[in-house]
Order: sequence, then C-alpha cells, then structure tokens
Amino acid sequence: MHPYIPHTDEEIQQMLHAIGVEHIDDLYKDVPITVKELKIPKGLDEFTVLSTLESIAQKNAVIEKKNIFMGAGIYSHYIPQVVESVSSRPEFVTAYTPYQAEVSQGTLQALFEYQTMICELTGMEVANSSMYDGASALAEAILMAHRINNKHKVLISQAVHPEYIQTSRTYTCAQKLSFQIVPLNGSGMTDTAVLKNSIDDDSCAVVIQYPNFFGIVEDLRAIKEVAKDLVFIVVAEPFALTVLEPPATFGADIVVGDGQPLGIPMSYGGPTVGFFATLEKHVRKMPGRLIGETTDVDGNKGYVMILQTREQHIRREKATSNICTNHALMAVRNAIFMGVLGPNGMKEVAYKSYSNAHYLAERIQQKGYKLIFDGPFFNEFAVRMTDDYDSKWRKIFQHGVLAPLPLGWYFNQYKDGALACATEVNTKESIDKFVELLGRDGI
Amino acid sequence: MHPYIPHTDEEIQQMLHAIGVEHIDDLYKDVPITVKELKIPKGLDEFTVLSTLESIAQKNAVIEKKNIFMGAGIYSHYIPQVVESVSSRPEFVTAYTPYQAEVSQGTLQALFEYQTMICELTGMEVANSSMYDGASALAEAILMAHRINNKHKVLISQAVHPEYIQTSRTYTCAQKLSFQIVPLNGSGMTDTAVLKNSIDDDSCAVVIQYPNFFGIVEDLRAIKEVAKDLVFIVVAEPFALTVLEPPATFGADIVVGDGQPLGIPMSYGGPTVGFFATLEKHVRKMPGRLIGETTDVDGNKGYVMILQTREQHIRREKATSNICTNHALMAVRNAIFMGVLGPNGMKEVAYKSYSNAHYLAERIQQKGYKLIFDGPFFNEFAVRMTDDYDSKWRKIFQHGVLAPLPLGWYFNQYKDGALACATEVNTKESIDKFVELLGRDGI
Amino acid sequence: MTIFEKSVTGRKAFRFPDTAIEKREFDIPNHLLRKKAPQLPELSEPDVVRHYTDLASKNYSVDKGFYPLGSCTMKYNPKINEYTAALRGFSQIHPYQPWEFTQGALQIIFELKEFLCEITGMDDMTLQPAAGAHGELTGMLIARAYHLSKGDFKRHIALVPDSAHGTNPASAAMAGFDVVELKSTEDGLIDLAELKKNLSDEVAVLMLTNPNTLGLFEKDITEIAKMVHDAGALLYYDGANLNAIMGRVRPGDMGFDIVHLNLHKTFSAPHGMGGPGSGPVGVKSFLAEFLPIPVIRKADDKYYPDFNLPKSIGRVRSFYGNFLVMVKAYTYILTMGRDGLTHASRMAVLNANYLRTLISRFLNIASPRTCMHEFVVDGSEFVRQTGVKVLDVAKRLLDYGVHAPTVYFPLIVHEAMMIEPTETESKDTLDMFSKILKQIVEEARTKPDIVKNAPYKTPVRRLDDVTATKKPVYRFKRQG
Amino acid sequence: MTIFEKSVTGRKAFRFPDTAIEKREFDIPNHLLRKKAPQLPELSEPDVVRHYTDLASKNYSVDKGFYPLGSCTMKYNPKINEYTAALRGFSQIHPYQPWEFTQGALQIIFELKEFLCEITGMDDMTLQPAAGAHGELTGMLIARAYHLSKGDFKRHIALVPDSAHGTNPASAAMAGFDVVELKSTEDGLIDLAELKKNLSDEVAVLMLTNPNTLGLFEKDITEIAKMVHDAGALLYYDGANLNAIMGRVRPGDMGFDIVHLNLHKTFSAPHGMGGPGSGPVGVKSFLAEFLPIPVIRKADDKYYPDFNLPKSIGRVRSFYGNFLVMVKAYTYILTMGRDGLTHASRMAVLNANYLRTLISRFLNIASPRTCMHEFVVDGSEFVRQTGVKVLDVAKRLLDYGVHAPTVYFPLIVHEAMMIEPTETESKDTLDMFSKILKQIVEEARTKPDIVKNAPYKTPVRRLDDVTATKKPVYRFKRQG
Ligand SMILES: Cc1ncc(COP(=O)(O)O)c(C=O)c1O
Ligand SMILES: Cc1ncc(COP(=O)(O)O)c(C=O)c1O
Repeated sequence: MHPYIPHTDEEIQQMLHAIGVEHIDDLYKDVPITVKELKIPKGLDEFTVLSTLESIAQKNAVIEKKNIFMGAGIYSHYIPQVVESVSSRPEFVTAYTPYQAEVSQGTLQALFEYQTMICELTGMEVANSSMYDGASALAEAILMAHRINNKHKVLISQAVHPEYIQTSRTYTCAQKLSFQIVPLNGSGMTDTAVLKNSIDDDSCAVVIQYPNFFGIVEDLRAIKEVAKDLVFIVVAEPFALTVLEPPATFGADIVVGDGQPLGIPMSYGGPTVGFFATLEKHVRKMPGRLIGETTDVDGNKGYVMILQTREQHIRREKATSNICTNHALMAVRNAIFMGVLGPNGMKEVAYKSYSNAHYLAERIQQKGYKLIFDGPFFNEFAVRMTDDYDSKWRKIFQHGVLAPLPLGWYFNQYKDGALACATEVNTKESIDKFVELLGRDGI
Repeated sequence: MHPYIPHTDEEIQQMLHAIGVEHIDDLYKDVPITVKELKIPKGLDEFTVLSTLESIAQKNAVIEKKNIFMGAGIYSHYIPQVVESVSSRPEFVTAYTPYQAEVSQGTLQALFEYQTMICELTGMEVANSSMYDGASALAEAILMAHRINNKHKVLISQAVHPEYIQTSRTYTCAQKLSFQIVPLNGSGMTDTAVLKNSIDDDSCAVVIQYPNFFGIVEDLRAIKEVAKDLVFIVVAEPFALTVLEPPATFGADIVVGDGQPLGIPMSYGGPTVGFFATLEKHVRKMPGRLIGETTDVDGNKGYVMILQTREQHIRREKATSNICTNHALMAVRNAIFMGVLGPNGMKEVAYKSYSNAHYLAERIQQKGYKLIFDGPFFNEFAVRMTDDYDSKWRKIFQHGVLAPLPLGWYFNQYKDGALACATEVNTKESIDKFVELLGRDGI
Repeated sequence: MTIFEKSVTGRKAFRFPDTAIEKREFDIPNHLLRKKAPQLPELSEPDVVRHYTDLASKNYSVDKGFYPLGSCTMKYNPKINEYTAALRGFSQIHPYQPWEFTQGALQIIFELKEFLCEITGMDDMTLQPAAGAHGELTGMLIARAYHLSKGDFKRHIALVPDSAHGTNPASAAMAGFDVVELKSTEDGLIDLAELKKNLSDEVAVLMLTNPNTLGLFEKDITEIAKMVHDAGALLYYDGANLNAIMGRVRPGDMGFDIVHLNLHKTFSAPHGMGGPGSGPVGVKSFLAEFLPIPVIRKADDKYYPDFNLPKSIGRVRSFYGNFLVMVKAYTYILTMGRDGLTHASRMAVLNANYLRTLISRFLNIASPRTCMHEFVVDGSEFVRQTGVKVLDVAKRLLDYGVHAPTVYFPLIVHEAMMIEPTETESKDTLDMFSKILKQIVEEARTKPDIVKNAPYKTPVRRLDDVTATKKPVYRFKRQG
Repeated sequence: MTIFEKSVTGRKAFRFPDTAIEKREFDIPNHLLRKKAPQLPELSEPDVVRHYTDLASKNYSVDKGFYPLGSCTMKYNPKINEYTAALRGFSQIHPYQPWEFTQGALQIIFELKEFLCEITGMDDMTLQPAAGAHGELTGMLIARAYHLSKGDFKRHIALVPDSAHGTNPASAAMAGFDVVELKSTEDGLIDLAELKKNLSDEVAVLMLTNPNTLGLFEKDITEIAKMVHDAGALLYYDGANLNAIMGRVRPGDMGFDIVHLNLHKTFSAPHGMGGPGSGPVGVKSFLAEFLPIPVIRKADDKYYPDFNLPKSIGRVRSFYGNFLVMVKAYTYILTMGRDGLTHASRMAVLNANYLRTLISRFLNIASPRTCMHEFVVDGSEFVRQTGVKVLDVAKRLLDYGVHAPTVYFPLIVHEAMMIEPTETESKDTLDMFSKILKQIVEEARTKPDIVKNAPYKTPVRRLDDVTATKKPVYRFKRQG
C-alpha cells in the first residue's frame, strides 16, 4: 500500500463487486500489455527519497547572494519570507484554473490584482493573467503583432535576450515570419538609422528590450519615431519600470517581460512567469487568460474569466494562442511581492541596484577594463575582459563568486566580453572582493 | 516605520486628534521615564537578521539522524513532512486558547481527538489537552496525588528521569511533600521489596517510569501489588505504549509523559509537550484544560472547554494548577503524527526501535562492554563503559556520532556508565560504524 | 475588498540592508525617467498576510476536498515534493552557473528524462516545455521539422479527432498545420473509415490521446498506427491521460512517435491555480535530432547541456524549463517506483469505473464501454426532462462542498460532465460524491429552481460572466 | 466528523526505510505485552491533510483578522520568526549534545537573556519556564527561597490585588503562600491604605502587573515599592503587560525584584491555539543565586550551562525551556531593535487610547483615566438597559468576522470587556471594529434577540457548555 493511495484490499473487492467484474485486469480488457515491469526503481519511503534528493541538491553549488554578479534574465534579489509563506498556502498551490468561479474567488481576485499591477508598471491598459516566461511571452507578442497587421517582417534589436530571440524564431517558424536583427550603435542602443532603413511595407513589428540585454536604457521615443507604423513590442524588466518612463508613454503596443525578479527564486531558470500587457484596442488579438470584474446574482462584486472566446478551449485552431495551463501561482507570487514592497520598496531596489551596478562598473574600470558601450545603463553593463575570460570565470566561481556572464556564449563579436549585474543584494565589501579576485594573478 | 507596525505619520496625527491630545507622550503622563535608550542594537532588516541567525545556527553541530544513539528523554525519530506542513498552518499557529468556542472548533476538535488518542495509548479514561512537558506533568501529577489523599510521602523510583525528579522536587517543595527514592534491583527494576518496606500511613504516591530511565520495562503489576493503596503514577513513553500493556491495566491512577517522540523535532529540548491522563473518578482533581463534546443550539455537534472550575481563571488560588497557556500546538502535532502513523506505523516504529536497540546492545557487548542490568529493555539500555567515557564521548562526537549519554552526569554509582538508545532511524551500517568508533584506539 | 483599497500611503512591509554604497541619482536622459510612480499598494506585513489569507479562504483546492475535474488529473500533491523543490541547492541556483557546478540539477533533468522515456517507451525527451500545450507545440514543430528535413513539403495537414482537447488543434495551427477534424464513431472512438478517407500524402500528423477524452481506450490503436505510418505521417500522443495505463502499455509500444506529458497531472506536481506545469516531449530515436536545445547528456559520469543540434527546432522557452516542477515529479517517481506507478494507474481506473457504476444508476453515461481513468456523463436526457442545465448541476455541487467535474467537454457529448476521480481518492469519497450528485438529480426533478439558482453557500453566488465579457473591466481603477 | 470516523482499517499514510536489521519479537514477560492495540485512526496522507485542512478552516486566528483579546497581546507573528526557528541548526539538536557543539543555542539563550534584562532592568534571568504562569511559579519559589535563606520563616503571605489574573493567586498558592487579596481603589489601582494595612512581617511578596489589568499605570509605583521593601517583602512583576512601556520605564527601575515575561505576548512568538509560550523570569542580583539550574554563562567567549548553584530552587522543567520560542523572540528583538520596541509600545498605547475614545462614545469605559495598551469596558449599564449580556455581544462580534475581546475579566469590573488592540493593528481596523461594536449595541437596543441568539455565521452556533460540563464527554467513543 502506498501512502497516497487509500484503497484497502477489502475496499478493492467491494468496488470490483459493485462494478461487476472480478479482477482489475477485467477493466483493462481493451488494453494490450506491453510492459512486464518498468525499469525504474521500486518505490521508496519518504526519508530515503529525502536524503537522496538532499544529496543531489548538494551537487549544485549555491553562491551566497551578495557574491552574484550575473543577471542576463535571471536576477538575484531579496525575497521577504512573508512572500514565501503566503504564496505557499495550499489553497493557492493545490487549486487549478478557476473554472468554477464561485469557489475560486481567491485565485481570480489575486490575478485581477496582478493584472492591475502589471498595467501600473507598464502603463498599458490590459494585462493577461500570465504566460510561461518572458521568452515565450515575446514569441506570443510577435504572433499577436502578426495577427494585428498581417505583415511578415519582424525587426528585432540585437540587444534582445538571445534566448528570447531563439524562442521567438522557434514559435514563429511556421508562420512565414522573417526576422531581421537590428544592430547597435556605439552607446549600445539599437541603431535607429539602420532600423529606419530596414522598414518596408511588409514590416510587422519592432522589438526592443528596455533596458536591453546589455543593460543599456534604450531610447524608446527615438525608436517610436522611426517605426511609427509598426507594432511596437517592448521587453521590459519590472524593477526598471518603477524608475523608467513606462513603454506606454512611448506608444508601445505590447509590453512583455519575465516576472522572475519579483519574488521568484532563481530556480535554475524555472518556473518564472511571463507578463503580457497591451492596449484595449488589441485585446481580442491577445493570447492568454484574462480576469475581469463582475457581480453575482445578489449584486456582490466578484471576478471571472473573460473574453474566453479568444482561447483554445472555445476557438480551437483559431484561438489567439494554444496556452492553457499558465503560470498563475507565479503571477500571484509577483503580486504578493509587489504588495510587500509597494512603490517605495520597488523604487528602493531600483536605486540600490543602479547604485551598486555603477559602483561595480567604476571599480572594474579602475582595474583597466573598458565598458563596451557608453550608453546609460541600469543594473547591468557589458565590459571587455580578456580572451580567456570563460576559464577565468570558472576559476572565480571556485572562490564562491558568480562572476559576470561570458558574452562569448552568444556573441562572437564580444568573445572577450562579460555582462555584469548588480542588485540590492550586493555590497561594497562583496564588490570589492570580486574586483580583487578579477585582478588576482593565476585566476 | 517598521514593517509590522502600520501607522503612518498622518494616521498618528489623526488618532491623537481624535483622542484629544497632542503628543503620544501625553498618553504616558503617569509613567516615569527611566530609560533614555535601551542598550540593544538598532532594528535590522530581515535579510541581515536571517543571515545572523543562520550563522548562529551554524555553530550548533547537527548530527545525522542515523548516527544518534542518545535518548534520555529526547528522541530522534522520523517525522513525515506532512506533519510539518499541516501543523504549521497559520490557522493553528496564530490562534490562542479557544475562548470563543464557535470560532475555535478547529482547535477544540483537534484537541478532543488528541485527548482520545492519549486515552487509547495509556488506557486511561480522561486525558487533558496538554501540559508543558513530561517533567512538569509529573510534578503536577504528584501535586494531584496529594490532593487525592492528602498524604505526604512520595515514593519515586530511582529509574525515573533525573530531571523529572528535580522538577517534581521544585514544584512540590512548598507543599511539605517528602520524596523517597526507591532503588533498583539487579535487573534494573524498581526494587519492590524496598518499596513495600517504605510504605507507611502517610505515603501518598508511587512513581514509576515505564520503560524506566535505564530502558528497563518495569513490572507494573508487581509494583501495584505492593503499593495498592497509593496513588499510582506512571511516567510512560508513547511508542512503548503501543506494544506494552497500558498502565491502566495495572491500576495506574495517573499516567504522564512527554510527547516529543510523536512528531516533534528534538529542538534542543523544547518545546515538547506533556501528556496527562487519569481516571474519571479523579477528574475534578486534575490540572489543565479539558475539551469535551457538546451540541450547539441547532443540535450540531461541537466542542468546548469543560470543567473549567478547576482552573486558575475561575478558582484562582484554589485551582488544581496555575497552568494557563499550555502546549496545545504541540499536542495537535502529536495527534497529526499519530494520524499519519496510525496503530500500525506506531507499532512498526516500536518494533524497529526494539530490534535496533537489541542489535546495538549485542554489538557493544561483543566489544567486551557489559550491560549494567539484565532486565528486559525496550529501546534504551545502560552499559558500563570506562571511567574516561565522558571524554571518549566528546571525541566520538567529533566523528559525527552522538554516542550514548554519560551516566556519570546524574549517577555517581554509574560514573563509567552510558545510556544507549536506538530508534527506527538507526541502521545496521550506522550501528556498526559507531561500535567500531567505540573500539578504536585513541578515542 | 481589493488590495488597492487597503493601501495607505506611506505604509510599508519591507526594509532592506545597507549596501554601504552611496545612493546615486539616475544619470539617464530625463524623458526616459518615470514621472508618475506606479500605483502599487502600500501595506504593512500583517496587511499582506491578512489579505491573502482572506483570498486563500475563498478558494477550493485539492487539499480541501474532492476535485474530479475530468482531463485534469487532480491527484493529491505530496507534501514532500514541496519540501524537496524548496531545497536551496535547487531553488537558489542560476541557470548560467558553470555546468560543472550544477551537476545535481542536470542529473535530475537527465534521470527524470530517462524515467519518463521508460514509462512512455520513447527514446529521447526534452523537459523544456512549460505545460501540456507548450509540449504539443514543441512536438508538432518537431513533426514539421521532420517532414521538411526529408524534403517533404506538402504535408500541411494535422488530423485531430473532434473529441480532442482544444489545445490540440490550437497547437497544430501554431505549428503551421491546417487542422482537419476527424469525426468520431458513435462510441467516441476513432472511425477507421473516416481516418482512411482523410489520410493522404498531405497529412503530417495524427494527434491522439489514448485513452481518449471520453476515457475510452482506442482499442484499434495498432491498426491506426499502421495506417498513419503507411501514409507517411506521424502519430502524436497527448499524454494528458497517461494516468490510466502506466506500467501496462506505453505510447511508444502502441506506435506513437511523439509524446507529451503533463508533470502537473500524472506526476503529482500541483496545479497552482492554473500553473506552472511542465510538459516534457518524448520522441522516437529518428526524431531526436529535432529536439529543442539544449539536450542534457551524460558522459564520463558528468552531465552537460548539448547545444550542438544543427537540426533542432530551437528553443521553446528560456533556460531549462520549469526545473522545480521537475524536482517534484522526480521526487514523486522515486517515491512511487515502478510498483507504485502501476498501482496508481490501476486504482485510478478502478475508481473511475466504480464511480461510473454508481452514477450510471441515475444518469446516462456517454459510452457503454468500460472506462479507463475517467468517464463522461451524457446529460442530454436529464436536461430535457428537468430543464436544469449541466452548468446548474455543477454550481449546485459547490454547495455540497465538492468541486464540479469538467462540463461541456468533450464537445462530442451533449451536455457532458467529465469525471476523473484519480487514484488518491477513497471509496468513501466516491460514495459521498455519488450520493450528492444523486440528491441534486432528485432536486432537479422535484425542486428545479433550487438547482437553477445555485450556488448559495459559496463566497459569492452565481456570477455574471456575460456582462463581464461584454463590458470588460480589466483592472482595478480608483473611483472618482 | 472526527478523525476516528474517517479511519479505515488497513489504510496507511507512512512508510519507513529498511534498517537492514532483522525484526525481533519482544523478549518481555507476556503480562507486560499489549494485547489490544490502541484505536488510533488509519488514514492515507491525503485523508490526514484534508482532515486538518478542514479543522484549520474552522479556526479564527491572528492571520485572519483582528483579535483584541485583552491581556493576551495578540500581535502579528512575523513569518521570518517561523523560518529562523525551523533552521536545522536549531530544531535538529539534542539538549544533551556536548555543549561545545551547541554554542549557537547557548548564545541565543545568553544573548536573549541579556536583551530581556536590559529591557526589564533586571540583573539576571532564567529562560527555563514554559509560559507566564510557569514563570510566576518560578518567581514565587525564588521569593520563598530568598526569605527562607535569610532564616525568615514566617512570611507565608502573598498579596495579590483583586484585579490580578487568575494565574497570580494560583501560582502563589503552588509556591506555598497564603494568598491575601488586596482590594483595589474605585479607580482600579492599588489602594495604598489597604496595602499598608495588609503589609506585615508575614508578607513575603506583593504581586503586581503594571500597567494593571485595567490597562492603568500604577502611578504610585515608587511609593508602593518603598512600602513593600520597607516591610521586608519583595515586589513581583507580572510581565503580561510589558507591551505598554518598553523603552520608557523598566520594572527594575520601578523597584520590582522579580519579573516574568511572556515571549508569546510582548515578543511576538505565536500563541499556537494555547501554547507553547515561554515565560522568562528576571531577578535583581541579590536573587540570582536562587535561579533554576542550569544558568547559561559566558567565559572566554564560550557559553556554558552552569549547574553549580547550591541555593537554586532547582529545575522547573526538563532541559533548557522552550528553546525554539526563544529563537523567535530573539529574531523579533533583532528585527525591532531598541527603536522598534519603543515604537511598538507607543503605538500599542496609541491604538488602545484611540479605540477607547471611539468606543467611549457609545459604551462606558471602566476608568476615566488615560489607558495604556488596553482598556476595559464596563458593560453593566448596557446590560441593565438592554438585557443583553456581554457574552452575547462577544458572540455577535464573531458574526462580523472579528474576534471578541476578553470578557468578564478583570473580575473587579462588572460585565467587563477587556480590549487590547496591540500595535500591529491599523487605524482602519480599529475604525472598523468600533463601527461593528456600535452596530451591535444598536442591535441590542432595537432587536436584542438577534444579539442574544448570536452567532449565526460561525462553523457552529452557540454551544452548550453547561451540559458539556455536567455530562462530560472526554473523548471520542465508537457507537455501539
Ligand atoms: C487532453 C488534454 N490535452 C492537453 C491539455 C493541455 O495541457 P496544459 O494545460 O498543461 O497546457 C490538457 C489540459 O487541460 C488536456 O486535458
Ligand atoms: C495578566 C496575566 N498574567 C499572567 C498570565 C499567564 O501567562 P501564561 O498564559 O503564559 O501562563 C496571563 C495570560 O493570559 C495574563 O494575562
């Protein structure tokens, strides 16, 4: 007997009797037997499982927060314990999609509030209740842009996260969309001259990351000016949005991003959550689940899923997306986190991240390394290291420091480059220590 | 502003205005100022607090479960995660004494079920809803015995936990009760001949531990035979009670013990929980809170606190005890744990503990050490080591093994003795390793 | 009340450590600096706790009671899984750490993939997709890449039975296929004649779930596989219903070429109000070269990510997928083992058939055939006789403290109620549910208005979703 | 339904690892072997989870809402405290480990003691007692030991004001004292004349709490202390109400010789449905030698337990006390700091006075004086006018989703309602509570039966506790 399966032998007999068969195998008459015994271990008690998992977990090196100088899509931030405590409540964790709204008001209200917060951050009018992650959210945004204007060329900044671009290519490969990568100028911003020249009649959308992959704060106004008629898609970082003018101000049509910085542990990259916001005029082209306010028969306020005719379970092959199970729990975690930090806490993180990153940049420059770009940056920046940086990076790791990302992984032209990051978790002492390690002989 | 205190400056002003004073100090007019500034550090953010606490916790050595061979009142057992998850629900953790029964049915039913389980384990008719720990439960049992027959001499076995005896002495020192320690015979059982001779007209109670401090299963029948007219108090270990005949069978009047083995981590000894059970005829003399079944005005079943006239908030100086805040959460944890293990799981633990302890005893004896007593034991036993055992014990600890308790701490006559323990968490491999360490030169 | 209405300017629930680094003002062009702060709520820590405690109390969940949502496999979510997934060695690692120092994480991914390949009879697998539908898209893109790689450009059709879940046609469309719906037989099974008629050299894939959405096993599956393969097409398995057959028969053995699984269904990861899930995709060896990058491999006792797959479809998301969900599924598989998984499937099928038997005494079942892990009630006669809708029955169930089954799906059954008890429910629970449902059927016959106006005991009563969609309110807005 | 009624023979929720050691039969005399197994419930893991999830949903708690139970200081329990107390280095250590290897635990005990000594103005302290009452017993035994040590055998009296909490006289009695009750003044304060009259060379201790149970500060405390000390007696401080005065005045400064605290009140440790708490006892230096053993000391940067106190009263419980509760209090003090603790007291007093002001508009307050952290409503006029009892009001409050105040205590106020909001409650909450209470007062005047028959919306309605005590049912018994 298994602890999760309640059937006693006696009950099994009673149930078979009620069904009118003798053996459980009688229920499987239509089903061939092709397996004698699965080649996986026999079941284990939970204490053995626990010690097995603990010893596997031990094989992963956990770097102290303050010694993490890498972001590149996954950021190390403080997460107050209350976020963990509240978001791990079983009423949230063990519920599913709010198909029965009357017993899912917790889910629905929490997601409605989340949508509101995303609207506030991005300045947009409508946000859905989550996508899988930032990358797939961007891919869906591009598909949506195509639905909006039925054009085929996507102009995508070179400074959009490489994995987001890869994901978007995969998602759209069957839709006859073509991608054109727009290069950067010397300040690390998407080159508006090239962008302008690339636009033609079949241009569908322009995709800009804000701040971009290299940390540079893109001038969205300048982008919009040259790409007025395209669907304007912005990939944004949530903390930056508390201090940068929201994309809506510059005429963005769709704003997406990853909610990981907002209270979700790094988790080896997943689960995180994708946010997705747009304008009301585009809402029927939008993918994903939307929660709206309504009233019950007694006139009390309540929340339900709305505009479901966009979704797969109703529209099937004509749906705006195939997404069904989304990342609701992570979205609610974002909302809880923002509820704890509020506008001031969010801003404080932004300021601290900015200040730390700039201190880090100065210290690194003092060691003789040069920044690759001279544009204004938020909490990440690209710096030229040496050609052997990848091996140096691994050596530094053995000193308990996660050094900046080797850019050579993704960019041939920046083989000697690194993408550094600082957030509120770093300290003067940890930055000084890292910079010292960077300059140490033999590393 | 502090995260736990919601008042904004504006609200403070509004509130002061409503009260009709200008400053908060105006509310303190009667109160002298004797403190300028407390000499404790300024408040810290939670991340700094957390890392401080983590580094303090690091200074405690955590021994792997299987390498713990010490019990002596605190036992290392497996605790399924579900026990932790369920008992840490905030609805349990952040409620108080069920003063308003109608919104405390969770607490009340859980404690009612706990009481029932304790009755089942001990065989007694009534159990209260918790005491602080086993030691204070014994002390209260002795006070209760005195209330029952108004006599003064307490005959207490030498094999009752020394800290329980100390606690009982402290609790009763003002009640003119005298304690006589009854020595053991060669099998490690309380000497019934001595006991018999010690009983006189003023003898109040006899106290026996079952199994006793040295692990020996006392013959409660033999005790009862010679101490018929005394209040019979038994200190019991809950797992043992699943396989040993319950004290009620032998005419126990009060059964107490510590619930720590039932799903409570070792926690440096606290909080644990004391259980306390007796017979209906004694119930009005009983200390502590009792939960009983009743109905509401609609006839629905419900639970309330009963027989409160025994308690301090009503009876004041004539109460059966001063206890108010008890250990309800720990009692419910016991109940959850027993709910998970059930009678078969409890028994399995008892069997495994017994088998492991006996294997351990054999292996130790093979090394040439002799058991101190030859009576039947459950999961603990006393063994003669060497005179320098205390220092050996510390050395073994540095190999990651918590070796048996040096008996010299509490017993001059067993200066070279050790009290060994095994439970279901030990394994053949861990026992063999410990025995090897014990025999190793230089240790 | 919303969290925004509880906000008080200046309140706070947070405090951060000093970094010992001076605060700087932003040296960023002024037009890019935010002028008006986002209106996020300002609360104390107790405020936050109470707000979400209140919301939590308004949710039904598996921990609370019976949740027989057909097709969703709402089995019990073991507590130990939450614990293992929260281990710092799993939750506190960056995906770009040197892979030499995430060997534990890569081991989990690799071994889980091996386990799942064994359970499904597939040769290789990706764990990158975040959910079932995401897996479908991945699988269908693999099918597309396969045909294209052979220079076979005309296969633009995906066949999808009319009983299929909505994600199947939606995913096929996203992968660029034209969807052709296959009509099922009366029984709700694949109609071989219909299939034959639709098969051609333009067909790329047939998507199936087996048992299908009626809970019936496609007994002609070997025949179907042969037909599909003979036509040069691939056979796709929607693993949503794997919970019926573990340890007995494997999709790979039935002839499926591509399989997606839902770790949040069959493998006990919780559903999180709608996610995150995880949707691994397994393939036969001839398709392995098309899997998304990176693929986790093992060599010399080291695990590493392999990005060198020139024919790969690419990535379907960032990083490695929903890693912590994988940890839960891995924990579950170790706990259950080969014996436990097999037992789980058998008990899931027993439960469904037992409940089906009980319910068949007072409602019509869509198919007379023995069901697998779920079954569908055909409510059309009941609706005709009583005027009470299946939706009303669903709402009334809420009053009795249980969750409703999936309603109005699959589309091929009129007035469908799709019931999946899962193996973690006890006989007592099934007896109780059947009794409740019977009582509601009784009410519908004698006092239909009670049912039509249900629910009564829920945190809110019947909600108006028509107006909600007609005049949508997407977000909270402060009055005035 | 009870957990016993959900039990099914043979069901299980557990599995244990193999120890690789053969199972043995018990070699124990037959009459000592259990014949009939205890009837514990047999459940699956999901059964257990659902049972307790259901019970949890029937509890009111601080995380749910306002809990103004006077004298109980139901402040918010920070989540970080639960986390730190669960750290393996704290929860997984045996109290008999060599003390060299529990330096962290001893450091917590030592430093917490230092913090609390500083906050209370005492010289030394024990953290062994498990709760306030336990601390009282400890403190009173210390007082007893002190007098006896001086050869002063005739001091058999403990003076306790009539406003005192029941544990005060009960603890005094357990410590062997004859309790003499001191009548309070009209105002609810210590009557100096009355005190004088009762002081003699037979008096050992005067027990006080300050602010007292009416929430009033004993302004004559210096005078009182002098009188008590002049009479050769000791002054005992019940720390239940320390939450009013932290950072302003200290019991030690007021002349108290012995102080107990409640870490589960003032220092934010949660109340756990009734416990565990922790009741440290602080003393002036001349009493330190009587503290329970062991006392934790520090020498050469090492912490160690000192058992060598020949005059110690002995132990009051096993091991070191409720260690994990201490970890929570320690975490809280580090978090709040000197500034935060002072602020907490001030806001607690502000909250009480604000709520008092609001409520005074429609109910009588027992004392006209400015209150400290709590205040008492005198409901006698209300009861006389409406025929509605204070108990009814308490029950009706439950219908409005708040917890009731402490009722019928302190005994010196007729129809008392004792209200303690604590500093973690917001103005909005106090406004709301006052509005609810006002509405109930209104109801009592216009539709008294509504109030008399309350509550209506709770999991059960008014319970019959009279019959419950008259015909007590102590435990579940299977029918028939
Ligand atoms: C039969 C079937 N296929 C596919 C899916 C889609 O899976 P997911 O929701 O994980 O995207 C579902 C889920 O509800 C399903 O029931
Ligand atoms: C004034 C007062 N003194 C003493 C106590 C007793 O404290 P405890 O319940 O922790 O034993 C209380 C607790 O309710 C109290 O309010």
